[in-house]
Amino acid sequence: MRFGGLKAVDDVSFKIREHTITGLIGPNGAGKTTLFNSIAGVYTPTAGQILFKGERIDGLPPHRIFHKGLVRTFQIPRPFPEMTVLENLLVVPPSQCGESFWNNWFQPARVREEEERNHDKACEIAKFLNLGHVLDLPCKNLSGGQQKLVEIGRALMADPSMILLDEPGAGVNPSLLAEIIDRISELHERGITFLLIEHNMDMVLNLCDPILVMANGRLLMEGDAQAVRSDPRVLDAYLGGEPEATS
Amino acid sequence: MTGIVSYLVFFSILASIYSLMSLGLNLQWGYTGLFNIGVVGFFAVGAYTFAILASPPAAGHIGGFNWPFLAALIAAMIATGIVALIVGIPTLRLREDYLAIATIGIGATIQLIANNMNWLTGGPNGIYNIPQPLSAYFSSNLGYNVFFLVMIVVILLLAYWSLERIVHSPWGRVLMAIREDETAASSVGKSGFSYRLQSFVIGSILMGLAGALYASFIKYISPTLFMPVLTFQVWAMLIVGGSGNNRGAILGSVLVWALWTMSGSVVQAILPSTLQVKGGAFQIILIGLVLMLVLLFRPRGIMGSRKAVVFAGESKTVSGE
Amino acid sequence: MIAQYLANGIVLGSSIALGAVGLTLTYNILNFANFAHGSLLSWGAYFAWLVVLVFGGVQSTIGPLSFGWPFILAIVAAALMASVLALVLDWLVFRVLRKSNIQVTLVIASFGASLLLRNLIVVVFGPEPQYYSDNIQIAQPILPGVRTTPDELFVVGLAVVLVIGLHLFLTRTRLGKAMRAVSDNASLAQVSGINVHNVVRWTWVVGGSLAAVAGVMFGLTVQILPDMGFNLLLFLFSAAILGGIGSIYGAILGGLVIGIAADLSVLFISPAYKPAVAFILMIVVLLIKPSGILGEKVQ
Amino acid sequence: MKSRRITSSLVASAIMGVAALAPLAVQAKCTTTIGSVMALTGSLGALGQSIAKGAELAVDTVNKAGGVNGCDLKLSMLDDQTSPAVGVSAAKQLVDIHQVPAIVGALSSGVSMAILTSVTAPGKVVQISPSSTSPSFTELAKSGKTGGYWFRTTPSDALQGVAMAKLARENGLKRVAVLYLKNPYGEGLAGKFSEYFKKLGGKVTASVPYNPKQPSYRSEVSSALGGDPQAVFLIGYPGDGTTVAREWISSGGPQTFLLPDGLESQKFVDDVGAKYMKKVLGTAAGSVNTPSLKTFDSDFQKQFGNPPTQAYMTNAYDAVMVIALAMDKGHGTSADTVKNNIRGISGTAGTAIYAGAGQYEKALKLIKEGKRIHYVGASGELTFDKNGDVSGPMAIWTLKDKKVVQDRMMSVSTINKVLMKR
Repeated sequence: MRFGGLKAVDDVSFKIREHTITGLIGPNGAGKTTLFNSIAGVYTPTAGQILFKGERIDGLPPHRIFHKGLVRTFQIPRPFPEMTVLENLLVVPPSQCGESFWNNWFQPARVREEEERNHDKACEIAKFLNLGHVLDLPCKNLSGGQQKLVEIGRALMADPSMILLDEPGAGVNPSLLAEIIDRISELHERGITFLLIEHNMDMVLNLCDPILVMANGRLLMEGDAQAVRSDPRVLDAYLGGEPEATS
Repeated sequence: MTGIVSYLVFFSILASIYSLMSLGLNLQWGYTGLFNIGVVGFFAVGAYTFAILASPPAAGHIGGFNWPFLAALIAAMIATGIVALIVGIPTLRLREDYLAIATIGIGATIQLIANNMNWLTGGPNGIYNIPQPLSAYFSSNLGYNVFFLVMIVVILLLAYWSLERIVHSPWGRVLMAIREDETAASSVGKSGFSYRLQSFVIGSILMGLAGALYASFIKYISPTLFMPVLTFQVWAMLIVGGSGNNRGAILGSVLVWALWTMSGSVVQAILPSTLQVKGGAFQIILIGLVLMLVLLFRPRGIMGSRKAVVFAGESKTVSGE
Repeated sequence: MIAQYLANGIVLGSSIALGAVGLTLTYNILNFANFAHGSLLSWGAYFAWLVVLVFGGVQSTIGPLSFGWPFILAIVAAALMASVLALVLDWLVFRVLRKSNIQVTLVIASFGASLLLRNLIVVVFGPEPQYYSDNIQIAQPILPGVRTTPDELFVVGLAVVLVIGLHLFLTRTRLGKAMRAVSDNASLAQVSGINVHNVVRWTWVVGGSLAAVAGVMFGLTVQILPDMGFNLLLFLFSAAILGGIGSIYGAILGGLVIGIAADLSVLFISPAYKPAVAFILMIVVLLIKPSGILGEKVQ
Repeated sequence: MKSRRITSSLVASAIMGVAALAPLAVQAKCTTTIGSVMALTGSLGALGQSIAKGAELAVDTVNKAGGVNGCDLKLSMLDDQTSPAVGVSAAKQLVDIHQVPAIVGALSSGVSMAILTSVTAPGKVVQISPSSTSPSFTELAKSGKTGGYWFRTTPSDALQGVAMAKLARENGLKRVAVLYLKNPYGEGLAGKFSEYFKKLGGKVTASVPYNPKQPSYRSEVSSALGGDPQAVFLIGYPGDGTTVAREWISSGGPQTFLLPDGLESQKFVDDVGAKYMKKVLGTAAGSVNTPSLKTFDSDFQKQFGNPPTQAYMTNAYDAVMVIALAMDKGHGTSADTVKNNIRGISGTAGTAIYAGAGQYEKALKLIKEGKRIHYVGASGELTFDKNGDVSGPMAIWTLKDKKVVQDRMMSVSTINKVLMKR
C-alpha cells in the first residue's frame, strides 16, 4: 500500500484462524490502521491479495465487504450522531426488506414484521452491551466509551463472522474497559472471530492469541503473549529511534 | 370579504406549489444531504412536459396531444425523473459537490432550451393554451380556484404523508445514516450511491409535479418564469422552515412566499427611491445572508430536524483518518 | 471562418483558464467547490475599474492597446484587493465551517456568499455594464481569416505569462512546493512540518489574484457586469472538472478546451446554447473519466 | 403540541398578511382605484421605474382636470419583480383586495401573459399593457380566451418590423444582418423584419439570436458578420444591447445601425459611443405630428424635474388616459364599462382629444354634450382592433449631434401598402 512515494504497509502476510482473537500491535505509524482500512475496503492495496473465507476481497468497496460478514469499527467512534442509539442499531441489519423504497408501499406487513424482529434484536444487543437505558438518546449525547459500545452493537446487529476492532480500549475509563473486554471474550465464545488493534498492552496480552506485531509497515513477528513479551525486537520497535507519526 | 377569501385561495394554491418543491428539496437536502441548486430546472421539465402533452394544438411548436390531466401529470413526473437520472448517475457516485455543479448546469441548460428550442417549447413566447382540469364545470372563477385548492391540498397532503412514511421507514433510516456519515454507513453495508440516486430522483419528481400543477393553474408558461431566483426561493423556504423536517418545509414555503409577494411593497416602503431599482438585489442579499447565518448558527434550520432533542452544543462531527 | 472562431475561443479560453486554475487550487487545498469564486472574478474587475477611475480614465495608451500604464497598476491593485476580499471571506465564513469537515456545508455557504457578493456589486456599482475605456478597438486581420484586437492579444499574452509564472512558483519556490504538498495530502504535509494555515492563506491569495486578473481580462475584452463571474461559473467548473480537479495544468487545458469548444459550437448549433456546451462536455467527461483528463486520483 | 403551534402561526401570518394588504377603509372623497403591475425591481427594474412615472403623470393629469366621473383617480401600483409568479400574485391582490376594474401592466410579455390567463381574463378585469409586444396575445385574443378584456397601447411587432424593412430599403440597404434578443419582442420583430425585407428585395445575410446576460457575445457577432452585411439590425435593450453593439464595432462590422424602439435611448448611444455609429436608422411607435407628445414632455419635466428618456413611458400614460376616458364615457367604473367604451373614445371618429389636463377637461365637456371624441395619445393615434391591438404610424429617429432625435413619420397607409405586398 503506497501513498504517493510513501509505503505505509509493505510485504505483510499473515493468516487469521477462525475463532481466535488476533491482536495487532505496533508503535504509532507502524501501518496498523492502514492495514485495517485495506482489509475493510476503504483503500485498495496497490499490490497483494486479501482473502476472506477463501475469497478475494481486496478492491471491493466497504459495503460489499460488510455483506461478506466482515465488519469493522473505527478508531474514533463514528456513530450517526443525530440518530438515536436504537436507530443506529436498526440501520445495520443487512438486506432489510424495508430498505427498498417499493417494499414499504407494497409489502408493509412484511416490513413491519421484520422491523419488530430487528427491534427485539437491537434491544437484546443493547441490553447485552449495557446500553438499554440510552436507547432513545441521540448518539452525539453519549460518552466516548458508550459510543464505542454502540459501534460494537452495530457490528453485532449484522451477525458477523469476523469483527475488526480498531482500538476498542482507547480513551475509555477503566470500569467500562473491563466491560468491553468482558463482552469481547463472551462474543468470542459465541464463535465470532476478532482482529483488534490495541495500544493497551494488558488488554492485548490477556485477550489475544495470537498477536501480530507491526513496525514501519512490516510484520515484525507473530506469536502468543509469552513470545511477544520475550521477543527483544518488539521492545526495540517501541523504543527505537523511528520518528513518531500519527497513524 | 369575498375578495380577501378569493385572494387567500389564490395565495394558498401558489404556496402549496412551492411547498411541493420545498418537500422535494427537503428529501434531497434535509434527509440525504444532496445539494441541489437546479431546482428550477426540474420544475421547468415538469411544467413543459405537462404543457406540451395536455395542450390543444398550437402554432409554432409541437403539441396538440390533448392528454387528459392525470396522464399528463404522471408523464411530467416521469420526464422529470428521467432528467434527474441523467444528472444523478454521473455525479452522485462522485464527491458531494459535483452534484451542486451539475445541477446548476442543468438549471441553466434547461432554461436555454426553453428559450431557444422553439419547436418544442414555443421559445420565448412560451405555451399559452394550457388547459385546466374540469374547468368547464365551474361558472365562477372563485369556485374553480377553490376546487383547484382542494385538489392541490390533497396532493400536498398525499405527498407529505408519503414522505413522512417513507423517511421513517428503514429506507429513510439508511438515507439519514448516509447523510450523517457516509463512511460509517458504508462500513455497515449501506452503499451511498443507490440511495442517493433514489432520493434525488424522488425529490426531483416532486419538483416536476409542482411544475406541472403550476402550468395547469396559471395556464401559461414561458422561460421568464424559470430563472435561478426560483431555486433560491425554494432554498430560502426550506432553510427558514427547517431542513430535515417536512412540516418545516411547508411552513417555510408559506412564510417565505407571503414575505416574497409582499416584499416588493416592503422594499418600496423602506428603500429610498434612488435605491428602488436595486430592490431585487437587496432581496437576494437577504437570502444569501440568511443562508449563511442559518448555516453558521443553526445548521439544521429554524424548526430543527425531525426530533425535538435537547441541543447539546454544535453537532459533533468526527474527522476521518 | 473556423480560424476566427478558434481565435475567439482562445481569447475566451484564456480568461476561463486563469479563473479555473484559481478554482481548482482552492478546491484541492481547501477541499470544497467554491461557488463564490465567480464573485471574486467580478469584484476583481470592478476593483480595477475603480482604480482606472481614480486615475481619471485610461487616456494615455501604450502602443496600439486601449489602455496605459495606470491600467497595469489597476490589474495589480485588483489582484491585491481581491486577495484581501478572499481572505476576509475565509476568515468570516469558511474558517469556521472548515472545522466541521462537512463539504456540503462549505459549498452551500460559498453559494450564499456568492449571492451576497454578486448583489453587493449591483448595490454599489449599479446593474449596467461598465467599460474600462469608452473607446472601442477595431479588430485587425493578423492572419488570413483571423481578426483580433490588440487588447485580445494582450490578454492571451498575459495569460501565458501568468501560467508560466505560476508554474515557476509551484515548482521553484518553497511556498509553491508546500502548496503542492498540501494539495496532495494535507495530513502528510502537516506531519512533514509544513504550516498548513499559511498555505491556506496563500491559496486564497493566489486563487483570488488569478480570479481578479481573469475578471479584468474579461472586462477588457467584453464588459464589466455584476453577473459576469456568476455567468462564467459554469465555464470555470466545467474547465476544472474537464482537466481533472486539482490538476493545475488540467485546468488550463480545460479552460482552453471549453473556450474553444463553446466558440466552435457556433458552427453547428445556435450560439444561444454556448453555456450548455460547457455543461454537456462536463457531464460527458464525468461519465467517461470521472477524474478528468489530467486528474490523478479517482474520487 | 407542535402542530398546534404551526397552525396558529399560520393563521397569525395569514391574518397579518390580509391586514397588510387591506386598503384603507376610510376615505374622505369618492375615489376610483385602478391597478398597475409593473417591474419596479428585478431585471426590468430600471425600465419599469421610468415607465411607472408615465402612468403616474396620467393619473395626476386626470385628477387636475376633475377626476373620473367627479371622483379622484387612484393608481395602486404593485411590483412584479419581473417574475411571472410574483406578477400574478400582485395582480390577484389588486383584483381581489383592492377591487380594481382595470390593470395597467405588466411590462414583460411573460408576466403580462401569466396575469392575463390566470387573473384578468378569468376574473373579467380589463388589462392594458404599455409594452408587451408578443404576438401570442393576438393569437389568444383570436381564440376568444381573453374575453375582450385585453388591450395594449404598444403596436405589435409586425408594424415596426415592416416599417424598419421599408426604412432600410429606402436608404439603399440591400444586405442586412439581424442580431436579436431572444425574447418575444426580439423574436417577433426580427421575424417580421426578415419577412418584409425579403419581399422588398433585400437580403438578410444572417439572423442571429442572443440570450440575455451571457458572458460574451463574440461568437454571436462573428456569425452575424458572415455574409458581408452592409448594416446590422440590432434588437434589444440597453445593457446587453450596448455590449453587443460594442462587440459588433470591435469585430469590424459596418457602422450602420438599424435600431428599434427598445434602443431609442440616449444612454445606449452614449455608452456605445456616437462616433462609432456613422449612420443610425431608428424606428419607434409614436407620433411627432400631434401636440400630445409635446404636452407629455413638458408636463413630465414639470412633474419630475427631468425630461422623459425611456421608451414606453408614453404608452403607460396613454393606457391610464384611455381607461379614465372610457369610464367617463360609460358613466361607470366597472370593468365592463371600461371594456365596452374603450373603442368609443379612440379610433378616428369625432373630435380629437390630446394629452394634458386642458384637453381632458374638454373631453369631459364633449362627452357630457353627447359628442363623439377620440383620444390621440402621446404614443400616437390609438385605434384598437378587435384583438385589443393598436395600429398607428411609426416615428423615424436618428442621431443628430450625438443626440437621439425623431425626424419624421411613416404613416399607417405607407406601412399598410408594404403589408399588402405579396
